[in-house]
Amino acid sequence: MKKRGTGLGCTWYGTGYGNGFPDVSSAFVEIHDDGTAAVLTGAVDVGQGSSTVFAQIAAEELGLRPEDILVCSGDTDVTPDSGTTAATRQTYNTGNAVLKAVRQAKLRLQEFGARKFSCPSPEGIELKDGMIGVRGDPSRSMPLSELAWEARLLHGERFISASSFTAQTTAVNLENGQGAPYWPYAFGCQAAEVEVDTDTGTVRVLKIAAAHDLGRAVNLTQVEGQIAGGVAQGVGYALLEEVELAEGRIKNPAFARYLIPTALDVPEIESMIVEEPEDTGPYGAKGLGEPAMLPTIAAIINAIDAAVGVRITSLPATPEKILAALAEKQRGGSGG
Amino acid sequence: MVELELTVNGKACMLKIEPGERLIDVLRQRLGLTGTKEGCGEGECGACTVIMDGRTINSCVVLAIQAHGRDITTIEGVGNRIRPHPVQRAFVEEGAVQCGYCTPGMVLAAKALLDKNPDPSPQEIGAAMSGNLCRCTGYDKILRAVQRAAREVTGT
Amino acid sequence: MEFFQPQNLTEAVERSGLDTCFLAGGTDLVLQLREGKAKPQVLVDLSRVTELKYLTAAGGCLEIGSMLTFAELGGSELARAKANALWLACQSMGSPQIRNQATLGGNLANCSPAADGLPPLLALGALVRLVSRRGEETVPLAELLSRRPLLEVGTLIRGFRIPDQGWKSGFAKLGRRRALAIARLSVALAVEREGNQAKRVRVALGAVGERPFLSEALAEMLQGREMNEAWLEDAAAAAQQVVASALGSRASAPYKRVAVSGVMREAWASLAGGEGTACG
Amino acid sequence: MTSVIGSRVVREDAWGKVFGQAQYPADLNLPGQIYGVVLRSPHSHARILSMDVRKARELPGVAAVLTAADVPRNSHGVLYRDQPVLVAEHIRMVGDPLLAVGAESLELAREAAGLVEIEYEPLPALFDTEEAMRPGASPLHPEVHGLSNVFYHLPVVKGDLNKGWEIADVVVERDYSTQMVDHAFLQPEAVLAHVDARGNLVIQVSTQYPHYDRGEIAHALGIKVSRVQVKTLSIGGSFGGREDISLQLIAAMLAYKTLRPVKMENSREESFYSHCKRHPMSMHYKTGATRQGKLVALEARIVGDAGAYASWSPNILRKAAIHATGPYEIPHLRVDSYAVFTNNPWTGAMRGFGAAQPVLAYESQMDILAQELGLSPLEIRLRNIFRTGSVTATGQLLSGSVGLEECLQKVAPFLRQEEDKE
Repeated sequence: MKKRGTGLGCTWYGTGYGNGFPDVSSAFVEIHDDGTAAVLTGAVDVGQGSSTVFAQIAAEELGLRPEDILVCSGDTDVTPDSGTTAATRQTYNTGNAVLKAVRQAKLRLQEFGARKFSCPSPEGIELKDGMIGVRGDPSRSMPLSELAWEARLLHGERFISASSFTAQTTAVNLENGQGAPYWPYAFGCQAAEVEVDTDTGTVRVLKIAAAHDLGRAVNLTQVEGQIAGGVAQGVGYALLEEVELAEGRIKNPAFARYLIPTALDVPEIESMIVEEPEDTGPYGAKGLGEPAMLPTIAAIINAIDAAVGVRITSLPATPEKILAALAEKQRGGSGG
Repeated sequence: MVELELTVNGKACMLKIEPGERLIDVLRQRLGLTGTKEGCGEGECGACTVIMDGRTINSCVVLAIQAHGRDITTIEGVGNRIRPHPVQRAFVEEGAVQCGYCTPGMVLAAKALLDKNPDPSPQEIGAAMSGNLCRCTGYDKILRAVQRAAREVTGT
Repeated sequence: MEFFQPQNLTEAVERSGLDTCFLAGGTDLVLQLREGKAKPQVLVDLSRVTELKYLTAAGGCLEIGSMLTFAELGGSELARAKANALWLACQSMGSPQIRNQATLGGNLANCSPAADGLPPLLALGALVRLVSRRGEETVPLAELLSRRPLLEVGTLIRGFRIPDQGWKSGFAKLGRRRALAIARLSVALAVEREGNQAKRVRVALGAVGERPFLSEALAEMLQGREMNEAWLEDAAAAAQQVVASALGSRASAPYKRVAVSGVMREAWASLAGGEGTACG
Repeated sequence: MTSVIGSRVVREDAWGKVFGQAQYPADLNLPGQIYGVVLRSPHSHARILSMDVRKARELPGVAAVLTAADVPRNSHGVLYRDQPVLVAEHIRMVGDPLLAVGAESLELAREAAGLVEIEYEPLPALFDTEEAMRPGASPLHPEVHGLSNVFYHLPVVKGDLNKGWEIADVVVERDYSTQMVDHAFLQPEAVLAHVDARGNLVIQVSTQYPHYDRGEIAHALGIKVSRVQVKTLSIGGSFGGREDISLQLIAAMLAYKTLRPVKMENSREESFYSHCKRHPMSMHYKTGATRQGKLVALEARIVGDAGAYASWSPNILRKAAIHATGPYEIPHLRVDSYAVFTNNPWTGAMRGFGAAQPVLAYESQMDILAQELGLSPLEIRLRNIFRTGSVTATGQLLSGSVGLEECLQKVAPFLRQEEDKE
């Protein structure tokens, strides 16, 4: 018989290296003569999209299109160290470093613009839609491309910057664990609907509704991509995957025997974004990479219990474990 | 050594190969078509998918000699920056690409589907893409991209 | 290793011997070659032998060439009409890419315990057409599967013959995931109906033991009875016993002997013509 | 212009990826390159008594056979350098790298590796964390980590646990465990290393952290960081599995030694052995709540199997301890978290980094408590979740950006009530 149930998973996640370890990211910025810009960071894009996020940050600040930003990453001869692409830290950490560096270069542009347009202060200079000029006075503006070109060729002025950002945490006390080990924290909840076949113990995840507080979504497409990818990994972790060992040897070091979810194993996913801005994050952003998969685990396990009344306490929740628990429950055990 | 004649991306190729060479190795190493990826080496992940005579195959579990006289399409033969294939455009615009390692195989699987069935149902899309593993995207945007490409192909 | 590509059946059979290996789709063999599990001197590629690629209904039988791929069979309305269980197995075997390449003949020759094609062929009462230098031989698959080794040196699987007796058949498989899954259990069921009576029944099980097999006990218990809820419940319960005794003390036994009931129910539900829904 | 922040900008490398142009390390070649392979240990715990590489070195076409003796500084590691580049004597897990071969072809390199004769003395091995924790258990890393296999322990203590149990009306106690899993990124490790016209080592690789790799390579070879360039190509997924250094270190050594470009590519099986795994954890949870559904006490013991090397284990078990409460305020608690060496494959970073495993425990406890108290899963969470101003188990004040309640409210409509159950 097939029975359905829903379950809830609710999680938190401290981002960054944490524990007072200096979590530093760095970025170099150069404004080109034609008004486009380069951002150089050591942060590598492993597929999650950090390079796109950095391009967006630079574009936002400089009033350019993201495609006008060249992001160069992960070459130790060229780019500054921006730490590892892990710990859900690149949007927040390197994003902050990029933002700081871009703002420095931007300030130089504004100062040059202020002189050029006889504006009393650099703050009065605006960069927007590829133009630079006096805020609110389109007659005193010019394309950034012309200004950058003119600045170098007529005045020898360059707009180049470098900056670093360090996340602030403290080490925990080794006696009692007290301290402020991470910042910022991301939060998430997911609801899973599953269908359990009581004959075979097979679980099918029908739907996941996922809501994640990531501070601010810099790129909506990529946010949805992280959530869906996290859910898929959560499904695999909860139901399918296991490195089987025999005396320390891996029994299943092959994709025919180490099974990850296929397109047919992943449920319909409804992603919802909660933007509770983080003051210290770039535009309020915290991060999402790792948190996306966490609630899935519990949502599925709790949904199995809701569907058939057995509590699986060891992952993965295989059909074998579910059938055994169902049998135990029938014999009058607690099922837990 | 045996003579191998095949058509790859519309071009006739003649090579001398060992009978035991896999199609993927001939494509990647001898023809330099490195868009075809190896993920598992046992026909379980679909990263090495190519189209042979209109049907997708895993080039890691097919001998090159089995492609003798046949027509092979690899990712390099599917489209380019000037004229992207609708599937490629849809993958980019939907955000179906993350790490990109499964992408060539996914694009070919989708292309082979739409070549045969330009208006597939969501179930047919899921089934057609079920031989290609992805670890990043959760498949959601990949399946949407195939739907979007189908809409473009059929003009609906 | 040499490579030989015969253009017809005679050439293929002539060239075969101790040191040769027939290459069908290759999805299993290519791996075995790489791992050194197969070390033939000569690889005899059957892909150009057109005599092995046919699908016809003739003389009261469905005739299936051994070099037909799972995709070709799975895309055939004829196969669906005459051999629903096999047609169903062709939808879920491996992945689309594997189905495009792997052949039914190769599935038998490789003869994995979990081979998706074999339980349906067993349930459908398939005969296997073998050919060697000594001539042709037609053997019931059930009998062939009792032979060790399965095929004598130089013997080629020419095709399969499924008597068209108007039986309804179904197939279900249990895998760890919903695609790209090796069968952990599979059940193929074929029923000759008379009204609501199951006049004759064949049940084959896969992935329970070394090779797929027909269960005489299940067949005897289920034939000559009305197909109702009780019949299905008995089938499910009896399948559990069959699996329990087939697996003995193997590690997978405690699970499989219970789970087979669900697979049996699904196989029944998949029976062509909607019979399955009557009491499923 | 509308803001580009929050929009749907297309990733800049997507076009290259859909055309098959994006380059992963296995896609690169250099003229004159040789192929490197690693011979890995078949034993989980053993001593190498002798290693005879003569036959391998004499095989025509073999450019180099490297053993521990060829590594200037034979250690690496993200927190502690407790992992050998090539094992000199003490094998601690199946898959430990023993030697590296560079040869004109991959087949030749494999053949040469097969010609190496190694004599092992198998040692008693520990596969179970509880056994490895016992006093007297043979320590796996006496040199670096001392005489216990428990190389990290963090207690997190808050409030007065006895008081917590006193005011608890319901107490739920369970054991939970999670399994070892693999990152299963689609792209197996690969690298191309060469010495360039400047005389510098250039390593083209897929990594999560090129600057770390550069430091480890410079350290192992005893050369300056400025003589090493690590260049990241397209990365076929990582999820934590490309943090500890892998093939790039060995390829760098082979290139440095032979002055030939060196290409290395893992098969999927080799990949399973050449990166870390997610920690299996066993977790004992005892949680108390009042009749009103307020959490008041938690006692938890979390043991993580670090396998044979430390990697990120201390940080991971620390993260597990800190996140052990779940996103809930609990006034009285004690959590003890341990990282333990065994002879299993080593474990390290993977998406969630120690905060993934306790999810199973703390969220299961919440549902069990809800059942006991007759509350809905949603309700019990609403009564306990972190909000702005909450204080965590480590005493940290959550001063802002706590959007959990809104998350809960957003998913609530997707939860079925008891009465809708089939």
